[in-house]
Amino acid sequence: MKLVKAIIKPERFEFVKKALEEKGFTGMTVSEVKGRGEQKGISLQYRGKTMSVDMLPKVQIDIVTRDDRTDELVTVITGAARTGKIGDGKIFVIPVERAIRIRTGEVET
Amino acid sequence: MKLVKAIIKPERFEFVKKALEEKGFTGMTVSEVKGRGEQKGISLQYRGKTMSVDMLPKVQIDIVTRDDRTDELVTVITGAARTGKIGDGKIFVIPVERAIRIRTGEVET
Amino acid sequence: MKLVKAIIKPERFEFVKKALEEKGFTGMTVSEVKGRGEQKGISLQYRGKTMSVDMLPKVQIDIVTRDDRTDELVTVITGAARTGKIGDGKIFVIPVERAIRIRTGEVET
Amino acid sequence: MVLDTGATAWILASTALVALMTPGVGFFYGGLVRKKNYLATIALAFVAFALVSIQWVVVGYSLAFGPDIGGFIGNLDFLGLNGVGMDAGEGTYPPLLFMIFQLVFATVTMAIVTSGVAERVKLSSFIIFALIWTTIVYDPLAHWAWGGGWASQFGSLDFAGGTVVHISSGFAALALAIVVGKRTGFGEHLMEPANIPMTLLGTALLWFGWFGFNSGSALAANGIAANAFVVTNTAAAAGALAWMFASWYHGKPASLGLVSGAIAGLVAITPAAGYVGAMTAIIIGAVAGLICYGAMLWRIRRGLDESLDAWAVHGMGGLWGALATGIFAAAAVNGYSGLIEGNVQQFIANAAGAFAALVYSFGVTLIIAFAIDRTIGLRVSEEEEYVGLDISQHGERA
Amino acid sequence: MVLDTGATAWILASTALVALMTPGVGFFYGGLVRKKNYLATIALAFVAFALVSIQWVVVGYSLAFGPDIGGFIGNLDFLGLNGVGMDAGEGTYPPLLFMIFQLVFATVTMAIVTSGVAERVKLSSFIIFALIWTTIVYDPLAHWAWGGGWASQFGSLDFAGGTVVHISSGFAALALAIVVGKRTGFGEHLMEPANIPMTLLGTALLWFGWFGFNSGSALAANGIAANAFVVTNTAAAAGALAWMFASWYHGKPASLGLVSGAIAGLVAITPAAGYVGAMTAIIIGAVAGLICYGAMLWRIRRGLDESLDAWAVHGMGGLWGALATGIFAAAAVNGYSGLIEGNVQQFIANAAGAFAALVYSFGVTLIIAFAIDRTIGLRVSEEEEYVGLDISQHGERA
Amino acid sequence: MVLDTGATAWILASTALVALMTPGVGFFYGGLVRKKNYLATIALAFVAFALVSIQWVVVGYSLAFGPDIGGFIGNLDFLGLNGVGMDAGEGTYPPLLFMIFQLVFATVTMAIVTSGVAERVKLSSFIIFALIWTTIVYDPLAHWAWGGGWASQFGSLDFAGGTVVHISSGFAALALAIVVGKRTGFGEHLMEPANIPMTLLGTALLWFGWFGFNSGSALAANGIAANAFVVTNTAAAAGALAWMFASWYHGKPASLGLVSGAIAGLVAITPAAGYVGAMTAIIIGAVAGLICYGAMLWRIRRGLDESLDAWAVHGMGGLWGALATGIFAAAAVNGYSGLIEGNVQQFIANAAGAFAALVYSFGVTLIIAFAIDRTIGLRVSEEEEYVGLDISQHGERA
Ligand SMILES: Nc1ncnc2c1ncn2[C@@H]1O[C@H](COP(=O)(O)OP(=O)(O)O)[C@@H](O)[C@H]1O
Ligand SMILES: Nc1ncnc2c1ncn2[C@@H]1O[C@H](COP(=O)(O)OP(=O)(O)O)[C@@H](O)[C@H]1O
Ligand SMILES: Nc1ncnc2c1ncn2[C@@H]1O[C@H](COP(=O)(O)OP(=O)(O)O)[C@@H](O)[C@H]1O
Repeated sequence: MKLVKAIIKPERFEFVKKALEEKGFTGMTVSEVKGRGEQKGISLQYRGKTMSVDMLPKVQIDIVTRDDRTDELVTVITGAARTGKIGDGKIFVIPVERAIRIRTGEVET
Repeated sequence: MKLVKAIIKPERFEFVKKALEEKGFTGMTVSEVKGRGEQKGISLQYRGKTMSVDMLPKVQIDIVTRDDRTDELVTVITGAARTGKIGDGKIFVIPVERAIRIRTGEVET
Repeated sequence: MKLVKAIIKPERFEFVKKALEEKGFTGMTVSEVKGRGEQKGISLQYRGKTMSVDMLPKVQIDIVTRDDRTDELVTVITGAARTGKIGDGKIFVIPVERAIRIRTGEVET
Repeated sequence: MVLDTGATAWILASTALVALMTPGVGFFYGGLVRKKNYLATIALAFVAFALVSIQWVVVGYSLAFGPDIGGFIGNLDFLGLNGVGMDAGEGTYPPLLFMIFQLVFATVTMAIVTSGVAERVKLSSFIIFALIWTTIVYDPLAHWAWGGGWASQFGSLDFAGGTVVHISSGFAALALAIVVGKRTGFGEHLMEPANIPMTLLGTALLWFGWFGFNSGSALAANGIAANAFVVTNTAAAAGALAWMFASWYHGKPASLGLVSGAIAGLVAITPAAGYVGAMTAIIIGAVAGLICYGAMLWRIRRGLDESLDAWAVHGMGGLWGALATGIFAAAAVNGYSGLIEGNVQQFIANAAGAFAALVYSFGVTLIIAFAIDRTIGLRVSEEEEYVGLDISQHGERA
Repeated sequence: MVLDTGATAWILASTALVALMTPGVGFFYGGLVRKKNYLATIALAFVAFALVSIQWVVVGYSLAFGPDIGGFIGNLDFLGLNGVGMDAGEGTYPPLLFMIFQLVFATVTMAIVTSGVAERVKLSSFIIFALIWTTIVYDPLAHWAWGGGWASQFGSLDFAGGTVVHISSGFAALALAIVVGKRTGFGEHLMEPANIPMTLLGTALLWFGWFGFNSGSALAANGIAANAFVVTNTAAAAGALAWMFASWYHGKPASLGLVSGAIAGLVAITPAAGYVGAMTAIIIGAVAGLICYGAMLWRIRRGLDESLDAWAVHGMGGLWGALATGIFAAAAVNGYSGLIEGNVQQFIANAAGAFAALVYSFGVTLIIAFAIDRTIGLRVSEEEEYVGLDISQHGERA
Repeated sequence: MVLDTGATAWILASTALVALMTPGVGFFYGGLVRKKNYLATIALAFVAFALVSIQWVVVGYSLAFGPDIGGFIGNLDFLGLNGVGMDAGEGTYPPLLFMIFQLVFATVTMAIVTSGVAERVKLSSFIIFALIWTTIVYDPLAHWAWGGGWASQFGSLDFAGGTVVHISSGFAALALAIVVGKRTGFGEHLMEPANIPMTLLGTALLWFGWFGFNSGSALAANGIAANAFVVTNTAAAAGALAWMFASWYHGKPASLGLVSGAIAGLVAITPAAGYVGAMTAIIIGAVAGLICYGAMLWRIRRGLDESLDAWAVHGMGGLWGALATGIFAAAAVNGYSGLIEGNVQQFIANAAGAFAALVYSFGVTLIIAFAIDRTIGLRVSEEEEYVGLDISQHGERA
């Protein structure tokens, strides 16, 4: 199995979720993160002190899926999250040894 | 080593934590996430527009442990997190190449 | 590629970020987490009930980098995050199969 | 009588102050529930405000302050505010102003009652409950104490609503909590408060509004109003410190304890505010802090899920306040003497008024709650409770 | 005349109450925008407060309340508060107090206008816009209705600012939204509100402050003030319930709907507060809830990005209120009769006043906004909008 | 004299307004500290409120306003409010009301002082410190200026507490910060504010409450009260704009700067509120914004960890206000002339009053803080500081 970790723009999230649903990917875990890619930051100021706050809000979607569906998953996310502008995000594919469903104890590998 | 990533119901967290402590698993990193499994969502409404908010709050526990303790860890979490109802959550086991303790620089593999 | 996941003290974050920038690591994803290591917790009280709240706020930095830069990355983080006191944090190195840039579809492995 | 513009100005301002208390209760409670019920809990206070505001102008005021029927309730002469005038009648301010000043007491009482069904009530059922409760519990109680009913005839003193507002709402919340049952997982799961700073903010609004509540109840801008203001603040401070130190003795002094103690002090001084001085207020407030803290500990030990503690703080604090008024009333302040000055009758009258209100509110609330629960159901489904009331009742997220 | 200390006390207190409404609008709106614009949205209310406060004492008060020039505007006799005295002049309170009471109306109006440019306005441009708008839109409108201008000469009734404050700000927000254009991604992306509890808190402050707004507009501590207080609360409650039930019919009753309905009711009763009784207030408030809810649905269907709904709630609510005043004014309350009591003229006068204000505000705002947009630009760059106004305009994070 | 119900009504309302400022300071500061100290910082304001409320009715009022002993302090005639009456004595309102109006000044002063030990004070030590400080610093200072002490005998003018409240608390905070030392990691780590919207909310409550603070200090509902109200608002607006533009010049105009400027303006106008007009208030407020902004920059450059800036804003703003009163007092407003009208003596008296308060507060605070630090310790342990005061002092999490 693979863990597909996608970091996308928050405003694309509903869109990506819908696209995933259509392809049958319903299970997912989502978190709010901050991120920075290649782009250089913006500087913040707080009571006379400047600090660079280049971290912008992103949404991270974690989906664990079967090896043979990984490519499709990546394609769906890429398609739905893309705006063509800087900050569109990244997808990382990470190996997973097994997945356990807590309710049933069922194991998938 | 393995990274055991468990996504559980927030209200089971204290319970799981206690069970882990008893078995000697003290180190962990916890984050608040939202998640959805197989169950279909609930629909939300905001000033006349409907949107489906099927993502429910979950707690994600990340524990890195030795290969030979992984099975025990999974069993402990499964036991403590289970309510037998939908939404009990998932556990994923991910390979870790090494772990470094920042304070000492010590490396474990 | 590797995912280097560092869990550090929040107050060291700006410092670590600066150190990373200097070495050319700009891309990163950051999240607020809570964590506990070996140290034993502190106990909290809420309206007559006691609960142990040993989880302290940490910052988790996820950086995906090329295999050959992993050691350098670990060294930079270790150096910048260390205060020599308990709670300095941990770094985990996890294998990544590939990384996709959403904007361009470009794949790195 | 001729209108006193100063008195009128102070009652106008006091009415505004008390009006802020209804959402204040919502913020106080909202901060204490779990995140998933944060909005819904605040919303209940607004719903209570809106419902009771309409009920009161249409029928409630008449039931409470209309010409007396058998010492129990007012008649319908003032239906739709018929005959409630803009000119100073027998007082020094417009009766219409007295009406709205009383209205905001009725709304905040309803908001306190929501404590008992927190995190599990069905919005539609609450609406029906609230309309019935305010009509057949609150309105008679207000009549007994202030509208010429039996309690006032009997000489029971309640300056600003210790029985009418606090005993009634506190014991109603308890009855509701018993009927509706515990929240799923109560006692097993940890239930973390959504936002304690919001609770502190709610406290600030309540403390602020309470000056109108108690001092405005003088219905004049004079020394009695000043005295009520002083003892209100003093009792709040004493209650806060008492609860803080008591909880410190048992562990760490939570900020939540501090503000709960302040509310306890405010509740207890409410019936006494026009009859005692500042030094007595220190005693009343401090004892209130200890009693309510103890009541809360007892409730927890008993496993009762009345977890926003309207019962412990408003119910028990109000009870103590009513008795304390009968004990400490000082002739030097306002002409009334209590037990300490040898007036046993005053203590008896106050105890009678308080226990009658307690029994009536608790009993009738049990019946209403039970009836609603058996018919349309007071409680949401297990699933709705699980996803939270914000989503299931309002389709919203905080 | 001799100074009435009671009246003076109530106007002082009312001014404080209304002053709280300007930040109140900021909190209300701040809770509804996206997290990245949370601070900036609140900050706009403070900026509006500060700017208009200075403009008003320097020149605005004179333009609005100085001796009349052609029914359109005041002259500059009161420049820098020259001659605005501390002694009761012709009234029962100091003219200087009337000046500051009016000031806080001007500031809150400006805060409501920010709705139209939410999440996309450039701070520097807003400052310039605000100074121009308050001078050439608000000041004349205040003069028309209250400063001896044509509308008051024509007999148009506006007790506390239905046209001056609400129609003017609501339609100005609409004009601004049209000129500034939609937020990037409006209609495509989900735009989640930053913090609805903050919006509920803003509502509590607004409701509270509105008692000063309407009841203080009696400029006396008397029966008219009491009546205004009563109908204000009643209309708010009716509006809240109407919107709640209407939205329930279509789905779930959001807490946001509840409070929007309350604001709608408050807006609509504003011009009528001194002229109608409580039972009429139920009608005015409930209809306002329905009209404003409908206006909001229509705005959404039309894809108009005036998403904090100043237009739907203040603009349309104010319009309904102005007409309703012409319809329902009851001689028994304050000597004025409306359509229902057979006085067609009153309805015509009110309709004329309202529509003139509507057209003037909408038209002139369009021109100002357009001029600023073509010169220095009203809107931030796409990048600045993307990172949010908190960072790009203020260098801060909530 | 006979009781003036209008004056009494306004002082009652003002007392409520000022009472809201104490938690207001808590919310203001709470928003600015790190998340782990968010609750504890707000709680300190409530603790200050409760402690000083009790101290004041028991002994503080007597020390401040009891019959004079050597120009320095009052005697104990009014211990336990003995003889503080409910009937209008020599004034037009009850002395008991004056007592509670003064009480809320004492509590808010204590809340401001907490700035100096933010995020590192031990709760138990703060309690002891607060009781000592309010007794031997605040009470004498109040006596000097208002209780018949040497400063008032010398002709020093302080309308609403520029020296008593602001200079005293600002310089006390500085002394405390010096004794308690920097927060661990100050200057190295980034310390992010917990919740700036909460700070903006605190500002709204402060601005609102300040109307009672300054205008209520007229102790009457008349033209002086109206004037104080006007200049209060005007100076706040001018201060906000001045700080905003000054910080804009150096970077981005943070909302935090805007509200800090407003507070600076409010502080500076406090002593002058009864003696100057609105146009002068623009100057006083704007200059205050610039001075306090400059003071803050200087403090940062010096590496002083008085990071909630009570010193920069209250201390320096209060100092400027006291001098400005001596400079700008205008006979036309209230019969007093300042430097500009040729009255050098007034300036000298005010400077003397201000510097004496400054030196006394700073010096005595140093001693108290030092004594506590060497005995029971003023500061939490390094570990407790690390986990935060919410957990370590209160056992809670926001
Ligand atoms: N090397 C990396 N490691 C971890 N996360 C990264 C890395 N590079 C980018 N990201 C994440 O992806 C997000 C989008 O990256 P970004 O560079 O903005 O995309 P693009 O390259 O299309 O501009 C960042 O905000 C960050 O969260
Ligand atoms: N394929 C998946 N990838 C990532 N996370 C998942 C996946 N499936 C489920 N989860 C996570 O696990 C949580 C529980 O899943 P759920 O389906 O509700 O459990 P159950 O199958 O017992 O009902 C979800 O809320 C989500 O966070
Ligand atoms: N076994 C583990 N699995 C996952 N996270 C861990 C583990 N051990 C520690 N951590 C994370 O690292 C953080 C720092 O660990 P800690 O033990 O405090 O460091 P140190 O060993 O230097 O005291 C913890 O707060 C937790 O988030």
